[in-house]
Amino acid sequence: MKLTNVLGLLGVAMYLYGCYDGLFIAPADRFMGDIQRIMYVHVPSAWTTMVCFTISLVAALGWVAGLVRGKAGDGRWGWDDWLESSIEVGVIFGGLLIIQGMIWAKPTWGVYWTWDPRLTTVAVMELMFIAVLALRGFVEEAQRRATWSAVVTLVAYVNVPLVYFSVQWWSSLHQAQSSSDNVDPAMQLPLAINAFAVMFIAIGLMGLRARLAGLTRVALLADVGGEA
Amino acid sequence: MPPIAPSTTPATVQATGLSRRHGARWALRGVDLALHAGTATVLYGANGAGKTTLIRLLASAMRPTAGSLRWFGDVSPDRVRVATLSHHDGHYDDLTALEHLSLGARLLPSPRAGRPPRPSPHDLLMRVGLSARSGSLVRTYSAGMRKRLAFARLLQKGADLVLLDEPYAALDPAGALLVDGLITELRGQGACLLVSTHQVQRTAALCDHAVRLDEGRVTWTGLASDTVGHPSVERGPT
Amino acid sequence: MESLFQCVALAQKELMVQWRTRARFGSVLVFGVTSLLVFSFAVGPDSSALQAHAAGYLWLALLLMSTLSLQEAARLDVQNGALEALVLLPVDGRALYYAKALVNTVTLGGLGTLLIPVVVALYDAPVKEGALWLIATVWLGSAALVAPGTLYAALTSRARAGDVLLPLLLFPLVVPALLGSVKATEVVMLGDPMGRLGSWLGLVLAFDVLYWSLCGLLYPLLLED
Amino acid sequence: MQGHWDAVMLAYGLTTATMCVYLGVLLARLRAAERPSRPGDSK
Repeated sequence: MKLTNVLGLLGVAMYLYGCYDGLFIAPADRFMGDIQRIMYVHVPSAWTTMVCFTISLVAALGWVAGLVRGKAGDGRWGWDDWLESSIEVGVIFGGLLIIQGMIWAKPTWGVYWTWDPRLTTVAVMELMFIAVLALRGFVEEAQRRATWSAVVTLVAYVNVPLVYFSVQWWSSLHQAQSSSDNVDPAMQLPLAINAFAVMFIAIGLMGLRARLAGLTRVALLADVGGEA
Repeated sequence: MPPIAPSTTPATVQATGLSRRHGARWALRGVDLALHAGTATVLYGANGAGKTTLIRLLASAMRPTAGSLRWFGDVSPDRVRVATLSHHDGHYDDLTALEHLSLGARLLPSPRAGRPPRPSPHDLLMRVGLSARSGSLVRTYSAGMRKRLAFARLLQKGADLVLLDEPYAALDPAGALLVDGLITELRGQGACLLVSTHQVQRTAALCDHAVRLDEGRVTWTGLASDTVGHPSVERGPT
Repeated sequence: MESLFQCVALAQKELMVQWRTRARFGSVLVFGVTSLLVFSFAVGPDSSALQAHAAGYLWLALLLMSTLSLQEAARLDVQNGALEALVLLPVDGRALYYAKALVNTVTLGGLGTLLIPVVVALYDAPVKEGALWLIATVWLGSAALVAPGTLYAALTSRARAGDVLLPLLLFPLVVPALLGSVKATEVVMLGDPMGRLGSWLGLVLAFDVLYWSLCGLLYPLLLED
Repeated sequence: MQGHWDAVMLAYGLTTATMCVYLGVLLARLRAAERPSRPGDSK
């Protein structure tokens, strides 16, 4: 069993307990009430999204480093597989994050979208990485597709801190943004458990998706008897 | 495969097990080839045999998927010493012939020690017969005139390895004579030429060696003079 | 030093080529003016609303124009394999990028500057802090759109459905520059009591510095095949 | 502002369902991708 699969299964087990704890054992928030329990899936999704896109950065750097040293594609496709898988899983958890944010915001602040700097940054990041997936869909040649998506990933990732800063500055002009970060100790346990749980699950999913990316490339080449 | 012509200096370009894949298809597989200075080689084969892929790999316009390439004994291509005439003529429609050559003159480094100075744009235009139209935009040129300008830009480099991909295409008889003269002149100056063409007879008469490609593999190599009577040439590439 | 001379020669070439195809870039300007008009129809004749958001409309029009002008400029290189001929000459990839990006900035900055009188007239937008600041903001913001835009246009001009891909890639990326430019323009137009102009322009400048350097490093990687 | 259990369950349910569906899709595509090249040996 591959390490990523083991982590994935461990993550599932932790997730089950974490959700149970978050829903039924942890105390409700004094001000917001039970709606605040969404935190136990919302914050973990946020961290997981960031971890996924950081893995994409590492995969992109790995591929580009090989290019700069003059190596052709073969034998190094692992970087490209993990780039594709980390972006796809990152986009999925980013999407979940945004939807959870809206489900939480509507009853609490009366609007689906509050221009909270963190959520808005994730939304912009989400669009940037969806664009990378779109680009990969429009380029057939494996070598060119790997290089172009690595370059775009680098350009996009470097932008994230700047997006966060500019949105925070831009939105703080309108209304101060309150966030429930003062976490009661009894809440920290399920939060920590779920944070690692969702991350391990994401790693497991990325492992599978990377293998799939590798197989589809080999399958694409196999029908002509080409080796990877 | 033994190098075609024994020679002390390293081959101008040496390919070993050279392969290139486009997505699912192997355009070139396991090509071993050594070309030497002062020689001209005609490359022939059916459409899709991999001629253009081989030319683009030797021109370092493309990276090989497998195998290795050495230019002038070195792994990294010294592109100043390599000149290519490809299907795309590489011109800007909105510049004139003269402007292309003046730009080339400014972009190219001064010639290496012991090499003759670069011919001036006017001499080049004279050489390819474009002096009359040197001031009009390339957009207004015929296909033949565009090819002549491509020759002028190629000559401007004074390269040691010259790769010609179907030089005779879209040329009138006068233009074809120009190509013949060009091949003979460059070979005489000690350059190494690889000419990919379907006019095998005409080109073979000017070259030393011949290489035949079929479905990405080298299926025959030998002296250019042998191609005259060679069955595969008489029947024409399959 | 060598690639600096090459950059200058290439920039002159690019300027000449884009000047000679100015009819296409002229139509991009007409498109900008059309979109300004359409915005007012979309929002309605209430001039106070139009005036308040004039800065936003200007930058929306500029953003849409940038896509078209960047694609047009990239197509000039892809035609006849002109870019590849230069790469094989050889020409330093960075020199190619900076020559192209500089001329693209001149084109977009020029088009943007020509939009200003249209915005002032159409939306009756005041220019409290002076026209010079407005022009400076337009040029700084145009440079911010062009830096990554030139890199992306080199990609999308060689991909299928490239016309869809360029805005898809570019728009989310330029959010910080857009926010900074719109706020800076708004402050120049409606007055800057709290002296915020400097900091908004600083944000756009930071974006410029980041991407004018990073894209110059990454551009040569796209030339390999 | 007590209650809102419906919103909480929606958030948890959506998160869990998405992960399950994605896992299912991945496993199905992996099985399909592996079958032609090695029909005999099953993982």
